[in-house]
Amino acid sequence: MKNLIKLGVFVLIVLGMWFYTKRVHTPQNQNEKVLVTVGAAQIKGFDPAQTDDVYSACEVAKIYEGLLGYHYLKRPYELVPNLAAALPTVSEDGCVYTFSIKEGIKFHDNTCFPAGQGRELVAEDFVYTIKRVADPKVQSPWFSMLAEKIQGLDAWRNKYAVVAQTDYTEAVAGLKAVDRYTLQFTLIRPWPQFPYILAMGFCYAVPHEAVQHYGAEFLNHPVGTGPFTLQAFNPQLNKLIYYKNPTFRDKRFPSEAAEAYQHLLADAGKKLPLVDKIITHILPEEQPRWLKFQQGTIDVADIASDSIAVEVVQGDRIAPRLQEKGIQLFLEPEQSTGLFVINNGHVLFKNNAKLRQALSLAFDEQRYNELFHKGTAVLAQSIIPPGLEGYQKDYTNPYKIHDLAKARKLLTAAGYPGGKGLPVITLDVHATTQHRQQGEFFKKCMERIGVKIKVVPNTFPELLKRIDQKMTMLHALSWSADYPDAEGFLCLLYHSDQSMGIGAYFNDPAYNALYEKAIVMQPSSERTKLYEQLNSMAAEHVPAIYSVHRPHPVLYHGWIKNYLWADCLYGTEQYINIDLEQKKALQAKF
Amino acid sequence: MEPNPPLLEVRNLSKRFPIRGGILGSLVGHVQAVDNVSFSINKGETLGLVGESGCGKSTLGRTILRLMEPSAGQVLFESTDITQLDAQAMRAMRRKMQIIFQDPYASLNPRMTVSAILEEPLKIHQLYATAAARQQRLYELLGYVQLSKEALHKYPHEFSGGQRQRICIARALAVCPQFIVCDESVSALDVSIQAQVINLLMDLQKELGITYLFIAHDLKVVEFIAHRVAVMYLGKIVEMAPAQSIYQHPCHPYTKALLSAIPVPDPNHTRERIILQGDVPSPITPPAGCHFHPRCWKATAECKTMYPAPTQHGKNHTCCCYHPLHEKVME
Amino acid sequence: MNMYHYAIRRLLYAIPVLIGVTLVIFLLFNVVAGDPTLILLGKHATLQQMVELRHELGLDKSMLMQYCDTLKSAFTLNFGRSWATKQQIMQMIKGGAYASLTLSIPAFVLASLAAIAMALLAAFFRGKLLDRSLVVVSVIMMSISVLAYILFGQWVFAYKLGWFEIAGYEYGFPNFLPYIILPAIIWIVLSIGPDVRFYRTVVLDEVHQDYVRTARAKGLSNRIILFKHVLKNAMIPIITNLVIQVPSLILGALLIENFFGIPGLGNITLQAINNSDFPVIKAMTILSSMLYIIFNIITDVLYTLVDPRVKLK
Amino acid sequence: MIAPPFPRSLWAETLRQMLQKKLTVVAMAVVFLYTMVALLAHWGLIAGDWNVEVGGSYAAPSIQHWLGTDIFGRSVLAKIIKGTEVAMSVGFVVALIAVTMGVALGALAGYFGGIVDECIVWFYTTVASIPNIMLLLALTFILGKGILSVYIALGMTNWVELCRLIRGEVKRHKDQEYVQAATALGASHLRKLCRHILPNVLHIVIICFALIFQFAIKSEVILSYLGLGVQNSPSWGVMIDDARVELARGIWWQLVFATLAMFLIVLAFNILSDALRDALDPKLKGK
Repeated sequence: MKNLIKLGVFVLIVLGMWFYTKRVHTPQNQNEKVLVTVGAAQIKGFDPAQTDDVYSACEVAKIYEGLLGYHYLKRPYELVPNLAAALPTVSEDGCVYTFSIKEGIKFHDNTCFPAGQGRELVAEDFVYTIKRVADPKVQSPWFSMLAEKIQGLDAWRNKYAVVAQTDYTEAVAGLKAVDRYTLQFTLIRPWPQFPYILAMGFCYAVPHEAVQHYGAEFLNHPVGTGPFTLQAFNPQLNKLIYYKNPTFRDKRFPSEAAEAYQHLLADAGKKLPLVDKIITHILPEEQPRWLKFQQGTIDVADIASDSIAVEVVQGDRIAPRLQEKGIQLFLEPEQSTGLFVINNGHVLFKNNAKLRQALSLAFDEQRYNELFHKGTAVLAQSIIPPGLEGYQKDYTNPYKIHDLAKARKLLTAAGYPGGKGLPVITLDVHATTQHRQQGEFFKKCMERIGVKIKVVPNTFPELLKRIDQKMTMLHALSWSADYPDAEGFLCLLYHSDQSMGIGAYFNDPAYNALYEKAIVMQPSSERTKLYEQLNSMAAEHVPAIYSVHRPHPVLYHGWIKNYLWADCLYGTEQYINIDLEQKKALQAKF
Repeated sequence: MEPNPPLLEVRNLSKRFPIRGGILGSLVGHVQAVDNVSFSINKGETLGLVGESGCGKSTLGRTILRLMEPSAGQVLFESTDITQLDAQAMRAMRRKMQIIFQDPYASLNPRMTVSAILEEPLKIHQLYATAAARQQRLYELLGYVQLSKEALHKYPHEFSGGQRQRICIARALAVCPQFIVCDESVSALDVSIQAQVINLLMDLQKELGITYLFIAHDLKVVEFIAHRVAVMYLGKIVEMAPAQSIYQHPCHPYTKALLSAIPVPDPNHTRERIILQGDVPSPITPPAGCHFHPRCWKATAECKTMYPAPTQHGKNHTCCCYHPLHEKVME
Repeated sequence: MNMYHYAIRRLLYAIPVLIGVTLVIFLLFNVVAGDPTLILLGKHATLQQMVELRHELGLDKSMLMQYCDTLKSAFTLNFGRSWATKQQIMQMIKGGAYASLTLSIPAFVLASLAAIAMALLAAFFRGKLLDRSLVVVSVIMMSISVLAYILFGQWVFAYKLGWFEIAGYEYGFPNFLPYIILPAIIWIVLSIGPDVRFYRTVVLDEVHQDYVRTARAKGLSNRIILFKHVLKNAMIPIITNLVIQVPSLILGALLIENFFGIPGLGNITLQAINNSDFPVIKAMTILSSMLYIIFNIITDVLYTLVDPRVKLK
Repeated sequence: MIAPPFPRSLWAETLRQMLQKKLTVVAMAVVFLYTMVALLAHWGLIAGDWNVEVGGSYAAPSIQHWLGTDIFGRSVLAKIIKGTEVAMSVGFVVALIAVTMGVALGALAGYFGGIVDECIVWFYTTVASIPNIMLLLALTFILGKGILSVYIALGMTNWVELCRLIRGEVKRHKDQEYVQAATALGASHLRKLCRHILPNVLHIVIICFALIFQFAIKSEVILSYLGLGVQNSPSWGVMIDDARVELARGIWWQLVFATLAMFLIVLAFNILSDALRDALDPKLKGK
C-alpha cells in the first residue's frame, strides 16, 4: 500500500511539472513574427558542398547564398542576380562568364572572424568555394556537375588527389578573381546551363575562415551571407531555430510579378526578411507531421510526398473542413517525372522495344493518378515535365494509351505470348509505404497481360547501389529538376559511363548524336525543336515507363502571407510574412 | 587359495576430480574420491561396501562400471581389464555388469512406460529377435521381481517406491548380468520395504547366481546380505573381512564406531556407544597420515605421519591401523 | 574463490565475447554489406571519385587491417564519422543518449514501480478476481502490436483529445517533460505486462517459502508478511531483472522515438538503417553489446553479493 | 492405491489438466481456428481472391465490405484471412527454426560439456549481446528480402533463451540416475540424448514454441515497418504499417482489424503458453 501511495505522489509530481511546463511554454512574444515549418528528414549538416538532399538544401539556403537566384514571383523561372550585382556578361564564344559582385555584403558575425565581426564578401570567396567543391579531400558529391567544364579545375583536382594537403593558393586558369569585386569563369566549351549551376546550393559562397576555424565541424557551424543565422547546428536536435540576420544587406521584396502572382505584391519594396524567427521541426513520420499541422502548431506543411495529400486536395481545391479553419492550399505541378525505369542494359529488355512497349501499354496511368493523386497529376507522355522547354502539351505517346489488347499483341510479337516464357520481373522500389503501394499497383497492372512482377523494397542507398550495379530489372524513381532546363532530364537517356543518372542504361546512337548537338546550344527556337525531337524519341523507345508529373501541394495557415513554392527555389522563407492579427483570430478556431 | 580367479578384481583403483579456481580457472587441487583401492569379489558372492556419505563408495561403484573413467588402476572382470576396452567392447561387457541406484524415483525415466524401460536393454543388445520373444522375456522379468503383467503399460509415477525399485531390479536383470552394483539401493525405502527388496535380491542371487557389490552407508543393512564387508573412509578401504568376522571383531576404530551406531532391538542390551568427534575432513586436503586420526580416540603421533599399511588379522581379515582393536581374530 | 576473482574472471570472459561481437559485426557490415561509396557520394558519383573515397575510408586495406580498425574503434570508442550525416558518431550518440534516457529512465522507473505494485497486489489477492483480472490485463496489453499503440495513442490522445504533445522534443529539464509523457505511457503499457507476470511469480515463489509459514504462525498479518518479509526477499530476482533491462533503456525504443520525433539513440539507429549508414550501425551495435555484457556481469556479481545461496562457479 | 482405469502418461495428464480450464479451451479453439483458416487459405479454398478489386478505393466497412477495402479496393477481410496464412506460417516456421537450433545447440552443450559447451556458450552469448534489431537487419542484408529471410532472420534471433534453458536442463538430467542406468545398459550417446533426456525437457520446448510463435507474429510488424517484412502477399504487419499513412486520413479499418486479428492469436498463444507452463512445469514461471 505504501508503494501505491508513493506511486501516486510521484504521478502527481509529474503531472504538476507537466502543467507547469505547459504554462511556461505558451506565452511568447506576441509581436514577434515566428514562422514554424517542418522537415520530413534528418538534416545532414550545413556544408553547401556536401548537401545533396532536398531537405538539407532548404535549410542551407536560409543561411547561404549564391551569385544568382530565381525571381520569386515570375514564371517561367527567371534568373536574377543575388550576390552578383547583375547577370554575367558572356563572351562571344560562350566560354567566359564575368560577374561583378555587390559591394558591402557581410558574412554573419561569427567567432571565426577577427573580433567576431563578419567580413565583407569578395570575388575570391567564390574562387575558394568552387575549388572546395573540387577538392578531393572534401569529396563533394557535386563535383561531377563541374567535371570537365572549367579550365584547369580537373587538373588541379587530379594533382591533389595524391597529395596530402590541398593548396588553395595555386591558381586555376578558369577561376579568376580579377579584382575585389570582379569574378571570371573560363569554360572548356560552351555550356549554356552554367548560370543555372551557379544558382545551385553547392555554389553558395563559403568563407574560408569558417572552414579553417571549424575544420571537420564546419558542417555544424554555418556562416553565410543569407537572411537568417543559426547559432550552431546540433544534429541531435529535432528543432532548429533561425534568427533574422541583423547585418543582412538591403534586399527588397520584388515589385514585379507574373500574372498569376499579382496578389502577392502587398509587401513589395519592403526590406527582407519579413519574419524575425524561423522554427523548423524535423519529424520523419507522416502522421505526427500532419496532426501537428492540423493542430496549428506548424505553419507550413509541404505534403507533396505524403499520402495525406490525396485526402486534402480535391481537384485543385482544399477539403472544406480544412478551409473552415482558414487553411490555404498552394498547388503547382512539380517539374518532375515519375518513372518505372527499365534497365535497358538487361538482357531481357535490350533490343526488345516491343516488350518495353507492351509493359508501357499495360500500365494504367489514369487509375494510378486517381489512386495516388486523386486525379490531380498530369499524365506523363515522355520524360520532360510541363513548364520546361521541349514539353509538348498536345503530344500523346502512342505507347502511353492504356490498351491491354495492343499490349498483349506486342507481348506476343516480342516472343512472350500471354507472358509465357517470361521470367518473374523484379521491380525495385524505395521501402516506404507509399512506394510499396505504387509498386503493388504496377504489379497488378502487369498481371492483366500475364507478366509477373515481384516488388522488392530497398532502403534508398540500397536502391541506388542496386541500380548502380545494374542489378535491377525495373525500378521506380522520380526525377526532379535541379534547374529549369530540360537538359537535366534529357541527359538521363544519354549514354554515358560517367554517372548512372536514373539507371536506364539506354544507348541509342541517334539519340546520343542529337543530344550532343543540342546541349551546347544557347536557348533558341531551334534548340526547342531539338528538345522536342529528343523528347518524342524518349517516348517511343520506351526506355522507361513514364507515370505522372505529380502536383506539389503545400498547406499553410491563413496567417501566412506571400507563400509560394517552386521546384528550384530555395531560401524563400525571407519573403514570407505573418499576419499576427489574423493568427490570433484563426487560432481561436482550433 | 581359490582354484578359480575372482569374478571381479579391482587393482589400485583411484578416481580424482580436478578442482579449478583462480582467475583463469587453473587447476588448484584434486578431490581424491577413491584412493588406491584394491579388492576382489568371487562369483556368487556379495561384498558389502560401507562408509559415511561422501567417503567415495558411490564413486567407487560407478568407476568399477566405468560410468566414470578411473584416474588410475585397473578393473579386471573375468580377467579382462575393462578400463582398457574401447566403446564397442565396453558395450558388450555391459551385458555382464549392471547397477541399481539409490533413488527409485530418479532412476526411472518418467516419460517411458515400464515396458519401454524393460525393453530398452533388450533392444540395445539385440537380445531377442522377435517382439513376441521380447514380450515373453518381459513377463519373465516381472515374474522375477514379483510384479503383475499389468505393470508393463504403466508409467513409473503410478508406482510406489518399493515397486519402482523392483522395476529397477528387473531392468538390471534384463541383460542377464553376472554382477550387479547395488548403490545404496534400499536406503531410500521404508524399513519394511527394505527387507522385502533385500530378500528379493538374495533370492535372485540364489536363483541366478549373481554377484553383488552392495553399497550402503550403515553396517546394519549389509548384515543380512553380505558375505564379506569392506569399510571405506575418505576414499580408502580401512577394513575388509568376512561378515561374521567384522561384526564380531571389528579391528579398525572406525568400523567399531560404525557398528556402535546400529540400534539393537533389545532394551536391556547395553553397549559402549562411540560418538565420533568432529566432521568428516575435506577430501580435498585429507589429513596427513591415517585419514581417520583427527577423530580417533586411539590416535598417536605415529598415526599423523604415515598411512598405515594393511595388516592381516585373520583369514581374509585385513585392516589398516597402527592400533587395531583385535590383534588376531579367532578362527 | 572470492568475489574479486569471480568479477575479474567474468570480465576476462567478456573479451572473447566482445571479439565475437566485433567479428560478427565486421563480417556482416564490412564483408557482406560492402561498399559505402554510393551512400556517400550519391547519384552523381564518378568512378574516380569512388576510388578516391575508398582510399580515404581505408576500404582498400586488407580485411585483417580493416578488422583491426573495427576492433580498435571498439576499444577506443572512436567510431569516426557517420557516412550519411558526416557527424562525429560519438557526439551523435552522446546527444542521443541524453534524449533517450530522459524518456526511458522515467518510463522505466514508473513502469517498474507500477509492475511491482501490481504484482504485490496480485499476489496479495491471489486467486481472487483482482489477481486474475490483473494477469489477464497484462496478457492483453502484451498482445497488441507496438505500432498500433503508437498510431492510436498519437491520434486519439494527443490529437483528438489534445492531452499531450503530438511529437517533438526539447533539451533541458523541464522542457522535455511535455514531450515524453505520451511516449512514456506507451512504453509503460508495453513493458508492464511481462514485468507484472514475472514479479508476480517471484513473489508467489517467496510466499511458498518456510519463513512465510513461520511468520504466519507467529500471527503476523498477511500485509506485513507480504511487504516486510516477502518483498525484501523477492527483491533479489526483481533487482536482477531490472539491471538486466538497463542496456535496452539506452538503445531506447526504436519506433516510439521515431514517431514522437525524439532524437534519441533509437532514432539515430533507425535513420542509420534507412541510410545504410554502417559506421553508425556498427557503433550502436558494438556499444549496446558492450553495455549488455557489462550489465550482465554486474547482475551476476550483484547476485552473488546479495544472495549467499548462489555458489561461485 | 487405486490404479486409474488406464495408464496415463504425463502428457495425457497435462492435456486433461488443461482441458479443465475454460479459458485454455477457448485459446486452443482460437489457435485451431486460425490454423484451419491458414490451411484453407493456403490451399486456396478461401481468400484466394484477395487480390481482386471488389469495390472502390478505401471503402469504409459496410454491408457489402464487412471490413472495408484498401487502397486498391481489395477486401480487407480477404486480406486478413490471407494474412492469417502468412502470420501462422511465420509463427510456425520461425518457432520451428528457433526450437531446432536452441534444442540442438543446447542439448549438445549441456550433454557433452567441455570444449563443445564453451564454444556454444560463447556463440550464444555473442548472439545475445548483439541487439536483435541489428541482427535482423544484417541477416536481411545477406539473405535479401522476402518471407524466407523473415523466417530465417526471426528464427536466428529467437533461439538463445531456449538454448540456455535446454543446456541447463540437459546438464541437470545428464547426471540423473536414469541416464546413468542407460549408460550402464550400454546405451549410446544418441540414444541417451534422444530417448531419455530430450523427452524430459520437451515441456520446455513446447512452452518456448508457443512463446516464440506469438513473438514472431508480433515481430513481423516491426520488420514490415523497416521494410524488411513479407513481400508480395498481404500480411498483418504490412497492413498495420500501411496505417502509418492512412490513420491520419481517417482510414482506421485496416489498422483496427489487422491489430484485432493479431491480438486474438497472440493472446491465445499467451494464454496457452501460460496454461502449458502451469501444467508442465510450474518452476518455469516467469521465464
